[in-house]
Amino acid sequence: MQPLASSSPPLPLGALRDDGSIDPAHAAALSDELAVALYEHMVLARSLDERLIGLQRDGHIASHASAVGEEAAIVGAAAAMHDDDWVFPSSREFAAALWRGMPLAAYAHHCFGTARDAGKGRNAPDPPFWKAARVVSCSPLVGTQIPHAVGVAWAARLRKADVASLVYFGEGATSSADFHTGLNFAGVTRAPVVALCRNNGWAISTPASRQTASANFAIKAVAYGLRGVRVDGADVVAVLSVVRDARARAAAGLGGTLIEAVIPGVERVDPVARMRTHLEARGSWDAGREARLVTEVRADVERAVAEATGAERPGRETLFDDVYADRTWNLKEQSA
Amino acid sequence: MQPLASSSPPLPLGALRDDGSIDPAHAAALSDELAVALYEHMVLARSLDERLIGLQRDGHIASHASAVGEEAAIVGAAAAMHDDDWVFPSSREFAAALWRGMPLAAYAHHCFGTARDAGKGRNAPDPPFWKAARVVSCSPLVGTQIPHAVGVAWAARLRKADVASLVYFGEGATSSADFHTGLNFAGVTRAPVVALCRNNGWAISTPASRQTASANFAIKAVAYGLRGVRVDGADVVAVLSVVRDARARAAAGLGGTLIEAVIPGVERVDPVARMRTHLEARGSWDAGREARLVTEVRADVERAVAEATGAERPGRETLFDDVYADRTWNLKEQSA
Amino acid sequence: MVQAINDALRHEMRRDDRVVVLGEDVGKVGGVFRVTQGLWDEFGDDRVVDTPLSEGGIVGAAIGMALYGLVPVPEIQFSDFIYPAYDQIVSELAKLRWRSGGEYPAKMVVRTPVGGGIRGGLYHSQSPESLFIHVAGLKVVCPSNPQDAKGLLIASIRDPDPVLFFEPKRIYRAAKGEVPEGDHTVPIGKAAVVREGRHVTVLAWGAMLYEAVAAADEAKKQGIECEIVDLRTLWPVDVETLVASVKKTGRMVVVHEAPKTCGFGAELVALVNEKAFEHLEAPPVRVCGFDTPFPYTLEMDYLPLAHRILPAVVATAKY
Amino acid sequence: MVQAINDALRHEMRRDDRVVVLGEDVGKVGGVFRVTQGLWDEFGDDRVVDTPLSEGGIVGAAIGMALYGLVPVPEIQFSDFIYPAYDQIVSELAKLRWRSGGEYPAKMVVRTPVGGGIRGGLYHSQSPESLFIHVAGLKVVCPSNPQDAKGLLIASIRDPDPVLFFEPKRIYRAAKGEVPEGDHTVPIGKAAVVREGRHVTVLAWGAMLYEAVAAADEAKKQGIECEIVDLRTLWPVDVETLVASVKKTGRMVVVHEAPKTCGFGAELVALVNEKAFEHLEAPPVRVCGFDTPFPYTLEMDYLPLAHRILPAVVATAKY
Ligand SMILES: Cc1ncc(C[n+]2csc(CCOP(=O)(O)OP(=O)(O)O)c2C)c(N)n1
Ligand SMILES: Cc1ncc(C[n+]2csc(CCOP(=O)(O)OP(=O)(O)O)c2C)c(N)n1
Ligand SMILES: [Mg+2]
Ligand SMILES: [Mg+2]
Repeated sequence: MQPLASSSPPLPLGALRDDGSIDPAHAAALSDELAVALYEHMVLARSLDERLIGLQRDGHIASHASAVGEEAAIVGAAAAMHDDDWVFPSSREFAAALWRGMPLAAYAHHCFGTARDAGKGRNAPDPPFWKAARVVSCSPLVGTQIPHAVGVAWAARLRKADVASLVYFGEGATSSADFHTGLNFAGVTRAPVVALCRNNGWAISTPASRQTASANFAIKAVAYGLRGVRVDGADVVAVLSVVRDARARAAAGLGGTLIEAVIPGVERVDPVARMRTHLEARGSWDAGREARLVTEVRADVERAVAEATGAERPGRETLFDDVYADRTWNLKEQSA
Repeated sequence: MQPLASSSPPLPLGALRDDGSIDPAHAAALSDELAVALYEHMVLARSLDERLIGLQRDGHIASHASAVGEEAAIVGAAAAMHDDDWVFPSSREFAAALWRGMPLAAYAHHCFGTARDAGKGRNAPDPPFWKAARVVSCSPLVGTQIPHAVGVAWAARLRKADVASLVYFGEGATSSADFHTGLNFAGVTRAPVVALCRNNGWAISTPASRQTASANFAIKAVAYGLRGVRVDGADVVAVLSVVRDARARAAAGLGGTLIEAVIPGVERVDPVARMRTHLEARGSWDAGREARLVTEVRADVERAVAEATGAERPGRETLFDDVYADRTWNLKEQSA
Repeated sequence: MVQAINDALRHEMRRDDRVVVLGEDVGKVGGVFRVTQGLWDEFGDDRVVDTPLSEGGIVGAAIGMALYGLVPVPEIQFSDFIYPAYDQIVSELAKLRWRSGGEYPAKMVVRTPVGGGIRGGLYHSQSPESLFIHVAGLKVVCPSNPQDAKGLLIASIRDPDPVLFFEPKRIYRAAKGEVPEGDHTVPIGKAAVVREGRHVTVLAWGAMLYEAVAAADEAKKQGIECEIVDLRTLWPVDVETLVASVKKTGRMVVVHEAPKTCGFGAELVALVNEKAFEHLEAPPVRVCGFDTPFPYTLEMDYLPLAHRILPAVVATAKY
Repeated sequence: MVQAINDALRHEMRRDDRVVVLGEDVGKVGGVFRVTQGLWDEFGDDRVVDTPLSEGGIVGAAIGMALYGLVPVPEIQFSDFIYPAYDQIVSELAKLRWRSGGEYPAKMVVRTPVGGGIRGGLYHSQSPESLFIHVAGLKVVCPSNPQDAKGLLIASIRDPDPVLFFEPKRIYRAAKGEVPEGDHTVPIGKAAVVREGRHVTVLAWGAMLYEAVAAADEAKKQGIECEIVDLRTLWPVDVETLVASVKKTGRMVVVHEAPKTCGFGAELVALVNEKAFEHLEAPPVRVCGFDTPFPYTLEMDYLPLAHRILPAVVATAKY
């Protein structure tokens, strides 16, 4: 109904072509090493995801927010950020935490809610957090993390630090109050934030077409004076490139970007297989490496799951810690 | 920073020209009678407003949300709606309630919080409500009435009634959560709603430029798949025309419109004087009529104020009514 | 209980075409707990509406629908997600009738699953009832069994005031029992004495009622007879029934999942002080969720289960 | 009191450049009550920030700033406008430290004017403290005089936990008194016994403290000596001081502006029951706002002023 604003191209940007080659506009900064790392990480994410789906089905963990088919959007964006940057996941971005250095076992401890979980077993699975890499503790409440990411970026800008933040969310979250207030603050403060909307077409059972009547999700950037970009969310190279660009602009004081990563769905495009095709075309991959990777990844996942499966539960008394910096008198009484 | 979406013209639409003539595109449906009525009502609004400013300054009423300079936007929009339509004011639209038939004295009783106030003296002044004309009871909370207006319009659409709703708010309200959720629902449901944003440039001390980084306020319509229009908010004929058009489209099932009425401020353009110039050019006004109108309006205002000034306060026991349809046991106890 | 609630909705939607259901995923799939299953098939898109993901929008738009004359029954997917709608509920919904001198009431029933016990962690387990009871203008209901669920929901839909209808999700499927067919109402504002007893009054509601019963069964073995009151309507609470019971027993224990501090238990203790002080033979005791967020792994340590209620009952009885 | 709060902010902003003030109109004009006046001139745009009109955005962005390491002091223009931020406060701010195992605390002080008495009607008069006390993880403070206001605000800014700082707007200008220059703190969690007495303990805070004092003065004429406790910190409440007082007097009256039902008074009554039951010689009494919205014309009928406190004190003393 609405014509597109010119900043928001109607078709999502892509980089990977069907024959496995890369659009030269995006090829520049992708070394062999990084290309392989992205692929390996997506394979790990997929493998872990499938294992967690099983564990959830069998009742070993209470829930799991699967990212099958969304690995390219998640990993590509994470890979584009700098070490000092902050990352705010929504529910499906465990792969971003792992990319930034969260150990597999730590994530398993989180899912099982063990005593060795960084969150002391307090949270239902997903999203995890990892302090050492500034992957922040976010709630599963849809959208609430968006203003937090803006606040961090704004603070960094006030402090003149070269720090940006990346916040992930689904297209359903664009309907939330926090999307609006967060991005509006981002526009006004020129906070260096990259807002990555994974448009997978669904919020539980609700299709994107009932989520909003806007022409697409990236165009909502116009309402905040932000740049809006659509990218092929099954194309890890395109996502990497677009997020890098957004980060660079943000750091240069040009403001934030709302990126809509359009996820076709794994039944239509498998982002992992697609990247393998590219590695093969590039000559960096072969059946032997694939076999080794798969074996390795499975073993890593099993080791992590095994470690967490047997691990101790947090003790009852831990409930009363961290409500405040020090236990208040009522918590002392209740912990007795 | 953002290019404008083509649906949102960069310059506000106007109808009244400097020489007092009307752009023929907007002249069609403006009878002499309506032109005069609009003018007379704006004069009344101005006169009442000035009186209330004085009453507030002297402590006779607790507060007053002045609309000086905004009369054209308020009255023009009200005049464009049908009798069966619903109107949701923000704080400054007493003139819309009066246009729709709220008696002057009723508004005075509201401001003074007397026993004869429709709200039983419970509300601080502004906005008033008037049930008979479907002017709804709105709180002074910025933005909360927007989803209500959308809900009414949506319900009307579900019921296949030819009923639309008009909701007023300031440009500051566009930052509120309710603006976002309300207009997003409007887009999805194609509710016949006309959202009129009075952009007077300020939210208390905060300039519009700190309210948002979007190119303008009308452009925010793009985020909701609504039509966005900018109109000269000191031009009652243009506002009337644009709101009529929006109402017609809404009723035709084409969805809602976000209208930004750009208010230059009375020091720059006095909408009342401007309309008088038009009436004069049109040959429908002269000094004699002006003098009579002024005298009449002053007398009406004084009568209303006098009536409310002396009126009884609501009795203490009325406090406990209308919390629920029937008093609950605790209210019975507390009223004793 | 899921079936009973579904029955009630269907019954009222058939009876009164102003009743509309809206919320996230309430349509074709019938909600994440399948409470609205089949309604979309029967009543269609215009009366069973999947909304955008905004609780504030859901309640805000429902207020408009109610003003127009419909009777919306919005669902908040989990009561932990009700806070984005908190402003619309407390500032608007609760106050509309009053501030408009009775001219613009906005009637609706906000349904939402409440409480712990499904391994949901912090954000799928909360019990926010006292945050609404404090706000004048709202009624608050929480059934403990299918029969009451149906009867209270129908009564809530017909009641002229806005009602928050909390559905204890832990017993959505576990709570069984005959449900009367067709029209069946349970009056708002009436508690049920589910067991009579001489020694201690135990006040509970929702899923914790069963814990109170289990504790009472154990206490009985020690010769302590509990009188168990299922409040059913939290506000306006059935003060007569509960005060009469405490006058009889002289002792009270109140059980709830929400954190203790400023929970509804505090109000019940204060009310009993005001109305039955001379009859109190022991200090009223609250067995509640702790003053912490709701935990994932330690959920069963957090909840005020029978093993925590029992010692409180015994100590109160022996005081 | 306005000046004392301004002093405290200025003092802390000078001492610690991580302290930033943000909110609607807090900048050049210094807020609608002029509490932040002059701060923008001294500290500039980067530390005193006028924000867009969104309380949720203010608190949400402030959480991010706090995570980064700043110490935000957001202002909510009236506490009646805090509900759009309620989700961010109760779901996020209050729970961040806990859910992150202590790794991501978000420290801030949310300042907001509270209470009635300025002819503000429904939406410029509310006292929502109990809605925050119920939520674990928040501290809640409400000073009654300029000296405490300064000392408590400085202490709140230095405290490691999120604090809601309620400023009783009715006495913004009326409450006078010497304020110590420079560094001055009043400990969080400590009440003040502002008057000793043998017969009845009266618990109050904020603007109602003066009403309690006025009532006590009258009661004294009838030979009734009130012990008046100014809670100052509402949560964690100074349970020792108040219990000690009730143990001494055996009687208690609690006064607050918020509606009675599920107000903080209920919690205080319940606490005293738990900790001093045997000492209670009369039922604890609550003198509160009514269970209605806050009225415009009838404001002085609504507030629990001295003329309503006095009979409660007398009746309690004579019980
Ligand atoms: C405030 C809030 N409301 C509702 C929910 C329940 N819920 C969990 S995920 C979800 C859908 C999210 O859709 P989207 O944002 O598109 O993310 P996706 O799941 O597709 O990644 C909903 C409604 C929630 N977690 N928080
Ligand atoms: C939720 C909420 N926050 C803050 C306020 C205080 N307030 C009253 S009017 C106003 C400014 C409104 O500006 P705008 O929307 O542009 O309307 P205008 O006053 O210019 O007509 C503010 C911040 C309020 N009433 N409600
Ligand atoms: Mg989605
Ligand atoms: Mg304005």
